[in-house]
Amino acid sequence: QDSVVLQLKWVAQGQFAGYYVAQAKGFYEEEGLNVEIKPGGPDIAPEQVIAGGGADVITTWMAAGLAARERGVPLVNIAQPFKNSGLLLTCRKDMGVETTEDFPGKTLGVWFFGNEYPFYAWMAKLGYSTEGGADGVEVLKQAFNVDPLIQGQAACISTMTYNEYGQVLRAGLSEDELTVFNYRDEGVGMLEDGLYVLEENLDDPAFVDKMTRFVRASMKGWAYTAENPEEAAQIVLDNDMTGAMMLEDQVYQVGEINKLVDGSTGALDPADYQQTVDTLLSAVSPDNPAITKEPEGAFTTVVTDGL
Amino acid sequence: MTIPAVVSATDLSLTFHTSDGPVTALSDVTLDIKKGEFVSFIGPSGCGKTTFLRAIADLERPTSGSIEVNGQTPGNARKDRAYGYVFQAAALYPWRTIEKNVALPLEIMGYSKALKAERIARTLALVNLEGFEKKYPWQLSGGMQQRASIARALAFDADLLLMDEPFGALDEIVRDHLNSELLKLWKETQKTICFVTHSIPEAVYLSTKIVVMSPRPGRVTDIIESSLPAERPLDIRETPEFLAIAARVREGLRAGHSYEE
Amino acid sequence: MTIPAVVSATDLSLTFHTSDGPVTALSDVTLDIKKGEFVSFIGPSGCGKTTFLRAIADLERPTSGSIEVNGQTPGNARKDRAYGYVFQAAALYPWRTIEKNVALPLEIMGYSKALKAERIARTLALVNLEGFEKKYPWQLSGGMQQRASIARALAFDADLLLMDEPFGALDEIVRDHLNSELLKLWKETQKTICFVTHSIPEAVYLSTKIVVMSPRPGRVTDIIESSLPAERPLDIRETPEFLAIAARVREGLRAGHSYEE
Amino acid sequence: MSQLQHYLAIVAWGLSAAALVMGWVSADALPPAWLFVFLLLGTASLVRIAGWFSLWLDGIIAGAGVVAVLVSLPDLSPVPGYYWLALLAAWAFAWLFVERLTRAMASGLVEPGIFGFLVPLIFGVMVLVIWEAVTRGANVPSVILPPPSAIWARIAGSTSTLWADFQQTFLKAVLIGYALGCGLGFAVAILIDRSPFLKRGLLPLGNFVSALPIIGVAPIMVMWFGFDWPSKAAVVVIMTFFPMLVNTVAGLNAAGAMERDLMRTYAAGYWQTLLKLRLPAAAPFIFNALKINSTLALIGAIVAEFFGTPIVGMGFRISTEVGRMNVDMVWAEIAVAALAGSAFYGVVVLVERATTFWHPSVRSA
Amino acid sequence: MRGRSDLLPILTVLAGLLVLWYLGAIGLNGPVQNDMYRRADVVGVPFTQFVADTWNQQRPVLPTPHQVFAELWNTTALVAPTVPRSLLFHAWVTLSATLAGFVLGSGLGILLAVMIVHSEAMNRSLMPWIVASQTIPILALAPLIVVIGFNVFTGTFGVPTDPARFISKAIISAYLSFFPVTVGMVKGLRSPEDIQLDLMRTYNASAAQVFWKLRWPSALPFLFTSMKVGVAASLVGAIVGEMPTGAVSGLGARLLNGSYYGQTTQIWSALIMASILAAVLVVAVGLVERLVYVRMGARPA
Ligand SMILES: Nc1ncnc2c1ncn2[C@@H]1O[C@H](COP(=O)(O)OP(=O)(O)OP(=O)(O)O)[C@@H](O)[C@H]1O
Ligand SMILES: Nc1ncnc2c1ncn2[C@@H]1O[C@H](COP(=O)(O)OP(=O)(O)OP(=O)(O)O)[C@@H](O)[C@H]1O
Ligand SMILES: Cc1ncc(C[n+]2csc(CCO)c2C)c(N)n1
Ligand SMILES: [Mg+2]
Ligand SMILES: [Mg+2]
Repeated sequence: QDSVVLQLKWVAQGQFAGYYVAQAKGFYEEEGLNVEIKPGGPDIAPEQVIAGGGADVITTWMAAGLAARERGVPLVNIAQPFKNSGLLLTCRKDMGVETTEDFPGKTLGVWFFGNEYPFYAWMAKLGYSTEGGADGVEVLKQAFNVDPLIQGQAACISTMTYNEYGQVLRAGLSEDELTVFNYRDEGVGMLEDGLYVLEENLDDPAFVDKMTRFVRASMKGWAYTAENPEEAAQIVLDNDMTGAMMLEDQVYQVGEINKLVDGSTGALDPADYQQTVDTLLSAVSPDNPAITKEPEGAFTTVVTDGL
Repeated sequence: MTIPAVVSATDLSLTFHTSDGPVTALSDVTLDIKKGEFVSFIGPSGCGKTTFLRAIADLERPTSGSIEVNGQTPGNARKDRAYGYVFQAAALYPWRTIEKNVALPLEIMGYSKALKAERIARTLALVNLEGFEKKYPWQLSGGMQQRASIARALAFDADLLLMDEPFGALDEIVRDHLNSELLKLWKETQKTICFVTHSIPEAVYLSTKIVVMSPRPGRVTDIIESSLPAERPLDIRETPEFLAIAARVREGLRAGHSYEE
Repeated sequence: MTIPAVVSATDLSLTFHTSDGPVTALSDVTLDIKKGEFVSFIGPSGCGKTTFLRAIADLERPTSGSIEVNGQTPGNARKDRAYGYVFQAAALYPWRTIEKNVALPLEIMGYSKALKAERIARTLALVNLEGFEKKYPWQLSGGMQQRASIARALAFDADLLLMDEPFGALDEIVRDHLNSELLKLWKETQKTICFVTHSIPEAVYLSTKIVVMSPRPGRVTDIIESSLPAERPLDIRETPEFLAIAARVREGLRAGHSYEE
Repeated sequence: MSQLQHYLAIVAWGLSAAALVMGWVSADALPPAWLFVFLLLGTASLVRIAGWFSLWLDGIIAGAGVVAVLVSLPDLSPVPGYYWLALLAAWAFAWLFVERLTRAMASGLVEPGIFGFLVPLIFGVMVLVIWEAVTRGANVPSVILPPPSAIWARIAGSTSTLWADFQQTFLKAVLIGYALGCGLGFAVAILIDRSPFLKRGLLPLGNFVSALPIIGVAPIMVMWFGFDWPSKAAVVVIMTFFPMLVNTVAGLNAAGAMERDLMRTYAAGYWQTLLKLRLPAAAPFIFNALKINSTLALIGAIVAEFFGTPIVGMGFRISTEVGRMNVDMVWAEIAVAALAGSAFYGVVVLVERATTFWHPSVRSA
Repeated sequence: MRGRSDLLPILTVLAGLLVLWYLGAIGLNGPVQNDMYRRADVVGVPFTQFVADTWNQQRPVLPTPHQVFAELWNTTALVAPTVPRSLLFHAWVTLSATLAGFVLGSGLGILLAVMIVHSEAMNRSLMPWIVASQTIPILALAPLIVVIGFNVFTGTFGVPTDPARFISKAIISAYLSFFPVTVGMVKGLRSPEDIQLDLMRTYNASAAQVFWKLRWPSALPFLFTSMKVGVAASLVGAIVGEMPTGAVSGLGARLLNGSYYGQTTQIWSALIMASILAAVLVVAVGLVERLVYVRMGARPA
């Protein structure tokens, strides 16, 4: 059996159900793989983990992956199970945000740590300064909860469709009290949760074969998750070593995640890739140096071609 | 006219409660000290000398019996600032210069600035510490510190002086000198002085009355009225009269003594 | 046969460098101490008594002049464990029982278990501390602690005993008692003893030789060979011979004294 | 020379000689000039067995070693084994130099006032040199640990960002929070000092509350005081409050029994006793808390910024730049924090020396 | 050590805190409660009902003590201590790293102190940097350390995940606890008076004898005092080491994970558990201290 270490971008939750399901259901084993899944967290940079030799393959957002590539960690996208993105900017109507024109002068909550690139690209596109002031927006580094919106400290906050957005609803704000901006609809959507490996490893055919089997089994896991969301949620819960999760939250999350994975074969669509790159390059600024030039060889289809 | 009693103790007892059980530091002490007297307390370690002085000063509360100072309770006498106390150790405040240490009681009692300056100068001169006003205690020798603490007790107008082995840390020569200075001061100011010492010659040389104490329980075993004249040159210590009193004190001490100390 | 010199200092000087400038603690001290002598050092505070003892013990390094102990350098004498030192304070280790405190030098010098036990028993008996073997220092009075520290210095086989005011903290009665005990011990063991004291009677009573010192700079002003007989009952202190020596010591002291202490 | 110095001298010489031989035998080309000179010097230090060898010579060889190790790095790739031996040799010479220097200072041969600062400086420099040589020599990825030179370049290139962050975190959150927290702790200590009951109840609990991780407090403070620096200052207040409370209460009890009795004999009032005796006696304790708090405050403010903040501040920058793989920027902020923290601590120590000059611990220093 | 007599004051202060806590809960949960009334079109709620409601919300801003203790009870007494749901399980994960870090940190602290006391060169070159080391925001560096340490251990040395994380946490823990121990021990080892050292010199005692018979025993009181500070710091280090760093078990992970899903009650019960742990650890060090003192024959306080 070949061993594979997968470093996740975030804690064990429905977002990664496909991988946990593939492991629990023995799909990896069937491919002759022994997979260890390492949960991440808000301050885990999977890019750093793989650079340090702590993982064979990681999941991360494409913007962060490309940024790392430019800084000397030669990451290559080998598969893209997430077709759609789940990142939203969720605003309160009662704080005066109905359209993007209402942003100036408002305070917006943003996740940093490599998650901020889509936001900066969007603001660049809208032509808003992020330094505050009357025609700019005030940016807040938002923590891992939705308090700022509930308490009215920010007019908008970042949410993921599959987690924080649900929390906002559960906290009592109803959908018609909210304005929701989907980054994809705003033309600044970026690929989330792809699978990345180090470039030099791809020279080794054995590694490529191993990854092919890994992606195949993982996609099988995603397919199973789509069929059996409740069971998948339970599997995720079983893998939560913190014992902090509630089943209802995870069922909701898996349901939302399925919408994002829906339609993906695992292969990266070069058009989606190009959109992400173009968006990033359109927003190059000293504050936001995700990438400064067109990346080369940042994705490959050798793995997904073999599926 | 009878001379008023400054301190008058009747059947005074004082027991400390310690983890090893009660310790009777004073047992049935009856003693009158008249105005202008110079009373020495002598006795082996632990016989209650310090405790008796502390009871006068309202720093310990007697268990039974009564004690009056200037006809009042010790507490009221303390509030009247009736006495100056010189502790066994100098207890100077290290963050104050010598001058400021002597000024401490004056500040607390609200003396005027001019009066303060005058008192400091006068009492520091008295104990031969001119020129050391601006030094800190730790820059002085133990003996000089002790003299500063005496100056501090003399700086304000208390008619009663309680001195707990003030010269313990000094060598014989300095001690002799301060002994005669103290006698002079006492005669000039007519203060009443209670003086604790371990030295028999010192007790005999200074006192009008010597109280010999003995421990376990602490009690008074002998009270000797001195027959020495008021005028006492240093070589009075070689006179037979002096030696006779010293012998009586030594007798009293030895009687109350146990070698387990 | 001449008696060999145990300590022999020639033109010994010792200067401390302090932040206020140099302090000359010893200046041109020349002194011979013969085997079996009992030498007292007396002098006002700060005259260099302690410093001289420390120089003998190789705890201070002389600035100039020479000093020999048993014909060697003080350093080598120390490494030979040639002397026992009794400090001004008892310096017992609070985490050791009295017995263990006395055992400390024996442990360090690698005495056998049996020998250790014997020495502890013998020296504790000598200073009247039988029955207190298992007590901790804080369970003893100051005088008892001081006696334990003397026992500690006696426990091992040093022929030279350096004692820095060992009885300073004791009252007169206990002091008298220990004085005669010390004399007895000295006569029995034929040790050489260097003894620092502030008390004139004590110095005269104990010594075969009295060294009078004076400060600033520390120097020897008088060396008095005692004419008192070897046998000295306590009441020898009232004899004219005794008083004569005492008077000479007092004279020497007063001459070298300044009131600035 | 002491035992240790002997060993060090032997080790330093042995390493130099071994490196020289290794460089000679194995390499196709001679070692780079600087390195070669250093190794020759190190090997020549054997002449010390002939007797006299000035400590300054050891210093010079160590200095040459440092320069050689740094200068020759770009010329060597891959880095040969003898390079690492040379690095160790440079370290050994530096250590030997420091040992001999302190010995010379203790015996008054060298003026401690002038050279006293050299000793810690050499240690710091050696750490940096080894860090530089290892990260660059062993090709450690800069996202894991950047070399000091890269960090320095980043500091020099980002002064305006660093200054803005410093203002936000240090000048606002830390200083204000520190002043409020220490002030409040002090005031409450004075208040509860009059109630032994409260004192006995509050102090043991205080010890545990101060062990509560900031993570529990920081989000609540953000909720109450908003995102900007006031919430960070509030975290600092909470972190510094208890050390000050506990130390002040302990300090107020520090005055000796006899010193208090003296005040009693003067029939001094509560406030007189407090002002003239107990507070001065408490000063060393209060300064102890001020010192502890000076480092706690900075740490608290930085960590508090992890839980929501405007996009400026040292904590914000650290957490964000880790995510952006700009680890050199992270270390630049850490360097600023360490510098600011040490300076802050140093200032408190200076004030302490000036005000508690009378305390034995200060007097002897 | 505190005697029994301190129990009453402590309980009184605790009771006061509980009252404050309940009052705070009304204030903090009130706005949300009013919002809920508004949405549900409920009007004229009596005040007592309002208070009761703020004290029993599903997802309160500030959970009340009874909610927290119910959660504590549910996650300790009602589940096996071996499953991830159990808070005891997490407490043990944190405790083990704390203890390892504490032992490591104290050992390092003592070692450094011994070197500093015995070598002037060490004293001069280490002491300033030891102070400076504490001005580095190690908590901010925790992710870096855990990730680097973790990567080095798993990547370079092939250590499995769990031990690697354990070691990384222990390192942070040790970093926080070594400082108080070093400072206390340096003070302690230097605490023998000159006269006590001179005594040893008159015996021509060796450096080892001076250390074991004098310096070490006189340093013990300082050691224990600083170990009490150190053990609490160790705990903070372990918790922080498992917070933002992808740890899946331990009180820190529990705290953070609770917050991802808005589970305030869970956060607070983990916080309370951490405080209990801190108390237990400090008291444990105190007990050892007492034991040692009794054996050393110290004077009862
Ligand atoms: N605060 C106290 N608590 C318990 N016992 C005490 C206290 N103060 C004094 N004692 C005991 O009371 C007795 C008398 O003590 P006191 O200090 O009065 O003796 P003293 O005659 O002054 O002795 P010394 O000459 O040694 O100063 C002693 O046995 C002492 O141990
Ligand atoms: N370590 C030191 N550093 C600086 N000066 C010192 C030191 N030790 C002693 N001195 C000074 O040397 C002089 C002699 O001191 P020493 O202790 O020998 O006096 P002494 O005769 O023993 O006095 P005492 O009777 O008070 O014990 C004094 O002026 C003292 O201040
Ligand atoms: C501090 C912080 N950063 C990001 C997210 C949102 N989030 C949830 S999952 C995920 C990674 C995508 O795979 C991201 C960015 C958060 N909740 N807290
Ligand atoms: Mg007394
Ligand atoms: Mg002396």
